[in-house]
Amino acid sequence: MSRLRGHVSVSTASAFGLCAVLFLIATIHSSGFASGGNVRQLLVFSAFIGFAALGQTVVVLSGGLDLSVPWLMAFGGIQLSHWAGDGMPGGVAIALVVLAGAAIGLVNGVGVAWLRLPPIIMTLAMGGLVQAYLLSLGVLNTGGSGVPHAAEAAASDRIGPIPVVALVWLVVAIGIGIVLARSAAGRRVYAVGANDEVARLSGIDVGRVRLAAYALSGASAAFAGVILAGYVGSTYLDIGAPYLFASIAAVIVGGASIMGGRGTYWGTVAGALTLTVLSAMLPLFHLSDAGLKVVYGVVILAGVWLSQSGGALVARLRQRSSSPTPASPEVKSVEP
Amino acid sequence: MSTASPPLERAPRGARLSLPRIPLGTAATALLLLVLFVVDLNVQPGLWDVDQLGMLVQTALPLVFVAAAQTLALLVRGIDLSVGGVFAIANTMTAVWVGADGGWLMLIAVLAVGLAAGAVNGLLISYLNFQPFIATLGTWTAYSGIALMILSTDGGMVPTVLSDMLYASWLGIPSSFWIVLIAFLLWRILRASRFGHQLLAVGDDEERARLNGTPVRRVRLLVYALAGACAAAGGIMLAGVTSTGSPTSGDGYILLSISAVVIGGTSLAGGRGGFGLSLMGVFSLTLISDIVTGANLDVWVSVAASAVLLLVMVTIRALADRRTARSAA
Amino acid sequence: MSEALEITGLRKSYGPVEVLRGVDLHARAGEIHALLGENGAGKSTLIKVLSGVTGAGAGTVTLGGRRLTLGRPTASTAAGVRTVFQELSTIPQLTVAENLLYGAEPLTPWGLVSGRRLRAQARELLARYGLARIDVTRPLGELALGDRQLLEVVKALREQPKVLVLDEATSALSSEDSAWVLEQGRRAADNGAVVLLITHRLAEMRAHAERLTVLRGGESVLSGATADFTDDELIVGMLGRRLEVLYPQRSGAPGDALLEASGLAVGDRIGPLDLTVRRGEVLGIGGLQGQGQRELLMALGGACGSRGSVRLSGSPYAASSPKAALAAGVALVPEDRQREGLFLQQQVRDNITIASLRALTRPGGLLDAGKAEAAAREQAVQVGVATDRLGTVVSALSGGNQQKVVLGKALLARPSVLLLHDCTRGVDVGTKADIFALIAELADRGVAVVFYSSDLSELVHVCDRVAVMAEGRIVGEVAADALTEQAILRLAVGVTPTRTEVAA
Amino acid sequence: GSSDDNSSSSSSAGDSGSSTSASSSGGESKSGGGPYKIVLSNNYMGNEWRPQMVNVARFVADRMSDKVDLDVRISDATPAAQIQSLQSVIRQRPDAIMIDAASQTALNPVLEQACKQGILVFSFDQVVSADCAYKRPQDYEAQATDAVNWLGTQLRGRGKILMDTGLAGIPLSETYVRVWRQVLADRYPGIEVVGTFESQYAPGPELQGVSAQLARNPQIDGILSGAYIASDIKALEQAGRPMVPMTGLDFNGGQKQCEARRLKCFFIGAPAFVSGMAIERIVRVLDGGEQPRDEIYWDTNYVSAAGDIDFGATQRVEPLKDGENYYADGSDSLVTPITYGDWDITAEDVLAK
Ligand SMILES: Nc1ncnc2c1ncn2[C@@H]1O[C@H](COP(=O)(O)OP(=O)(O)OP(=O)(O)O)[C@@H](O)[C@H]1O
Ligand SMILES: Nc1ncnc2c1ncn2[C@@H]1O[C@H](COP(=O)(O)OP(=O)(O)OP(=O)(O)O)[C@@H](O)[C@H]1O
Ligand SMILES: [Mg+2]
Ligand SMILES: [Mg+2]
Repeated sequence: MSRLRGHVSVSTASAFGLCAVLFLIATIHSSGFASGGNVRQLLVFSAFIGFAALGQTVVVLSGGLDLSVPWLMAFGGIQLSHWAGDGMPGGVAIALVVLAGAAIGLVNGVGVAWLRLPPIIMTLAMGGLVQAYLLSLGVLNTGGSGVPHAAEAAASDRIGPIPVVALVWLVVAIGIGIVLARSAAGRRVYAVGANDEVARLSGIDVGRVRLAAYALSGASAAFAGVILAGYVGSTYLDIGAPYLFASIAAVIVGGASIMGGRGTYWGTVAGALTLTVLSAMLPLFHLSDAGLKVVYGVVILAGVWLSQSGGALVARLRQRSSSPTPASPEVKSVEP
Repeated sequence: MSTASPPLERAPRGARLSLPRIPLGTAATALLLLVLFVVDLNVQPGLWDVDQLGMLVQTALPLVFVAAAQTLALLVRGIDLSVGGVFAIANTMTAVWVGADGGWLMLIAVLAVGLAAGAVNGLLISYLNFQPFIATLGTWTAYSGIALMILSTDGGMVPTVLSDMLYASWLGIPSSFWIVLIAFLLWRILRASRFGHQLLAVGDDEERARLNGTPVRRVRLLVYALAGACAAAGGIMLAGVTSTGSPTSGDGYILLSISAVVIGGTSLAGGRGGFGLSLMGVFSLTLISDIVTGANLDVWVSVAASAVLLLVMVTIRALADRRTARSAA
Repeated sequence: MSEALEITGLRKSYGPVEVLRGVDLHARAGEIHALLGENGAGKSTLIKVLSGVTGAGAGTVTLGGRRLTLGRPTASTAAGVRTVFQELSTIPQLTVAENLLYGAEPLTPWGLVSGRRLRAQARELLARYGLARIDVTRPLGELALGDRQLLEVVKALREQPKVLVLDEATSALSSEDSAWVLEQGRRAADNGAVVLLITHRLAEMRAHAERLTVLRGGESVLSGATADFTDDELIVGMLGRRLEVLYPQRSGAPGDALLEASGLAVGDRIGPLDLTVRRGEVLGIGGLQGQGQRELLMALGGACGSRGSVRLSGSPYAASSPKAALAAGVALVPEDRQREGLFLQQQVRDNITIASLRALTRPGGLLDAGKAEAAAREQAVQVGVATDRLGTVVSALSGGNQQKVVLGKALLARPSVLLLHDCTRGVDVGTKADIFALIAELADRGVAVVFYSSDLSELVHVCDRVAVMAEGRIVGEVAADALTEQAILRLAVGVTPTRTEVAA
Repeated sequence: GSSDDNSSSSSSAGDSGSSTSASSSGGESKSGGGPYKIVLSNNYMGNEWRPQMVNVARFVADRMSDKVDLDVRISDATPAAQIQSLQSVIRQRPDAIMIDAASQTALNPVLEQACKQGILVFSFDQVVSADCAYKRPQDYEAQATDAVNWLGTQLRGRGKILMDTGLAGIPLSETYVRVWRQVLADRYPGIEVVGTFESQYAPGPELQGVSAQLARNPQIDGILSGAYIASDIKALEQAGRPMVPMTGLDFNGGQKQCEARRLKCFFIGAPAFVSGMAIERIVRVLDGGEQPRDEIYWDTNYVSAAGDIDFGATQRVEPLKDGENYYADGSDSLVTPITYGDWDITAEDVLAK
């Protein structure tokens, strides 16, 4: 399928390249960075962003944006603790929370697809409603037990040296990657994002695509909240706050267009890894908080620019080597 | 000489249409704004006092200017997250560099710094082909760091000329109203300039704008530079209102400005909308939170109420827009 | 007399693809010079170089003896080159007045645009060209496509151009409006301008152009006085082959009624109208521009809401959405290919298959890549897009080839009713012939085709029957035996129908 | 009376809190009038501390309903939002505004305005610098000094530690970091800060920050944090590293673990009931009683059983004791201790909606 969307795979590859370069720099600076323990940490933290940005990727591809992600993450953790505190088995509670997240996302979809509300406003308001609901629960009413064991296990267990979360993430990424690149559903998502009117006239049920995208985003954000809560061992209202921009930035750093229609989930994976590596490596350089921020911003810009122009260069070279002959006409030409 | 233009045939259709055509959606937003205002007057009778109203407008001033910045960016199919950082730089500069005795000239210099910061965004976006989201995400972070370097925590002294001006009134009307009015007039001037036309053209369809000979990249650069200056003006306003500098004060305005602009009806897809609409968005948000505070609801109820009011507002607008679209078809 | 516009050895590549391979063109001041060539021959590219929006690899352009700096729009504009581009270049959000005077707005002493003078000048400009009916304060996007095209021309004529380029400026226009545009071209030429006319309508070209240049594959292959060439010679020049017939012979007779609409209405201005299309029939929709033809096709294709009842093969058909329509076997080729028909940044193959994904999906939900590729390829062959362009991003195709992709997309859905809105707009003669042959073939296979075209002669030659619309209603029909351009026009402008018909 | 003993005030405030007697005896003792309309202006609900603070205020106001009519206003986290909210509050002319502020200085103009209109302004936790306002901050400097001295003592002046820089731009973090760096430099030159992290006063970022530093530093001997010890423990555990002496805030989760596993922990006291104390003081002022304008709230800090208690603390330091200053069966989120004086605030009260 890289044949079908060559330009995207170039940008995905360059995002991975960016991540690798950063990792290399950090490792050269302090060798502990490449230790098994650190890599494992990086994978786990990336997975949180990766899950938070999973539905976000699809939403962005379809031409939308989901600002309710952080609140759905808080919902994931708090609702889980709440239900588990009421005695629900952990696994069941996790499944129900993810379903409930999907349902909330679906409401976002209804607002965007049917009422035609601007996605930013719809999802922002939905975030407010979720927040209100969580406040009404009594934010802290997590009972003595806090986060159920199932969530902690999901977040912290390992298979051999590899964290379970990272494995799950890999499997999900492969799945989503296939769906986006090779299924009719994926093609419809890209079509809606590229131009919804053309998509509609091409017989695509634009509303349904949007509903599904937002529902997926709700579910994945809730799941991200569950594993984050499991990992941290507690939940609180603002637990998802850092993931608002991170979830979008991962998508964009991964090469997607914020206007929709262009990008891949593998790009997002690369974006999540890049953001995590970057914020993990900068403290090594002993900067003040202020300096850290400046450097973080500049490195993001420089990195994205380098990977972009690197990607463009690769694309150009590839094009040059593949078709050296000029003027391939568009039309069949028949000799007289 | 105005009569020199020939009395052109006025088709009945033309005559009917020559009334200022206010789109239904805009009218709906304006009406809802009015309703919110009336409700707020009932919830908070104190607002009948024009000075009290002036105070309300005053607290909205920073958002007014950040929304202006965001409007510009959105109009050219972009987005500006760096308003948070530019705002903070201007805010802290006002409190630290300008200081209590600083004058207008120095405040203008702060605006120029904002202009330059915005121009960096413009360069990244139009000449290095960054997506606006990433470009301004990067500069936002960097600018926030710079603001923290200028002032590590809340403090500093704000020029008295600024705070005096903000708390003064003119012709019996609080200065905050005048500031909003002037900002709006400046926008009308910008809109009426040749640059204003180019700006809309670029936002509407870059390719067509180019075919028309618009220097697309230069226009974009200028737009982001202006957005930087507007965001800086917002930072200065907050410094004036609070008499202090705060290095983290800008971040809260990023999402807020985007929502205000979108509520007003400026499209994320560019080319459609304007600062007048954004003003309606800003004051809708201001009134909604004022009503909710004034109504003294339970914490979670008030959070929910804000969200619901927002949704109602935007839904009605969306329905009105759709109606217009249908009747136009 | 020295030639005013001399283009010599012009070359231009997009990436590895060389699009112009040494084009020579010599045109005199005061003449209308036609530029002919099949889709993708490089006409628009040549124009873009001329007007400075793209640079060139090699070659020179001189204008009145002065060499033109290439690749700078400002330089071309200063030299007096004005272009009406193939794809509209006016800005929908700006008003008519703002568009007309874009870049030359009257300023107040303060440097601001004077709205009053802007409107006055715009009105004056429109009045000069007999278009005073257009309200200059309306956002341009609210106007009909045809009017927008006219304004495009007015804008180009704003300041006496030295070179006026009309790149398929007439392809979307009714014959009446086309005549108007060409008349403006003639006036400009009379004022000493070089007028470059790009068109795929040979008759139009013959009637107006004194001389011509034919491009094929990025090279100029023929040039000289129009009168020196026969149509056949030109076609061979353009296509590199003979064209046996433009309009095919129809064999089968229409079958029973397939699509029956009664009381169909859209909004409060269109309809109610009754319409029947038979199996194997090509029903033309005629009339002046903007009489509801668009709405009719859109409604039948499920693309806009409508009232009334429609039956398909006798059973009720609810065209609630394009999806429903496609599922029922009704496919629409919409009017504006760039805004309604194509994902410009996606590849040709993705565009062609997008409306037929269901049929290309394996049971598991994944696409059958091989099948999709084969289908796209087959369709590309059928509509005449080179199969090695399947991986090309659509925006890099020439206008005519973009149109073929839209057609391919609709055909892949295997419709039993095909709604065609101006599907030959900007398509070269060779391909046009292919499309007409295709329509005939589809009809012979029992497909019902509803065909709207802004070109009357196409209606006459392609259709079995033409329903003429005016003010949202069907004002009459012209049957096969009485099908002439005059007959359609008479109905369209409201001359009493049937009797005149008989008399003719 | 409630035990307000842990306050240092410039004037010796009478310790006769109005609390319990007033609430149990109904409206009988209306010494100074009332009920007073008090508005609690808070700008944030996102962490675990603020909601508990609000709940305590509600609880105390409820018990004092004959004297207090409490409204709670939550604004968004920006100063401008809190200013706007305060303006709306001022228009309604309450008797007093109690405020946990978004900024030390930004609210001053609007609060001065409130004062001018005769509204009593009382700030606590994150206090404001407006002259007319009553202020009752905690002694951040003393807390930070005690925390770092405790850690220095535990490490016997040698070792590699991680340091929390809190949240960029807020005064509390500024103070902590400044004091810590200074004390380390002056008194513990053998202790090296090998890494910093930004806890943002939230468990997630703290866990991430510590984890990241642990992965990179093979040896860590102590963690100097102003936030979540439970997150530090988790990070150490996940990295398979030995437990080290740690400092943090007085959250029950960390305290439970430190006690149960006999870890060396120092808990900075930041009880949520400062809001209740504020209400009592406001009532006292409104009733015409004595209350200093600037009063430092003296916390008690807590040390787990395994940690030394004798290190020359400037503030009071107590060992952890189940049921008193931590709750072995209670929720991890509780800020401890949950009650003060005679109020008998329960976990349910603190964790209510
Ligand atoms: N080779 C080209 N291909 C496509 N667009 C071009 C090309 N050259 C110029 N343009 C575009 O045409 C527009 C006008 O260009 P012009 O050269 O007149 O202005 P300019 O002063 O160079 O503008 P700029 O500051 O954007 O470079 C610009 O938007 C420019 O990007
Ligand atoms: N931006 C681009 N990038 C790559 N190739 C392009 C680009 N624009 C045009 N081309 C190619 O250049 C060739 C000439 O296109 P051009 O638009 O000049 O054709 P044309 O003669 O105007 O055709 P038509 O009659 O269909 O309008 C085509 O093969 C087209 O695919
Ligand atoms: Mg062309
Ligand atoms: Mg063409």
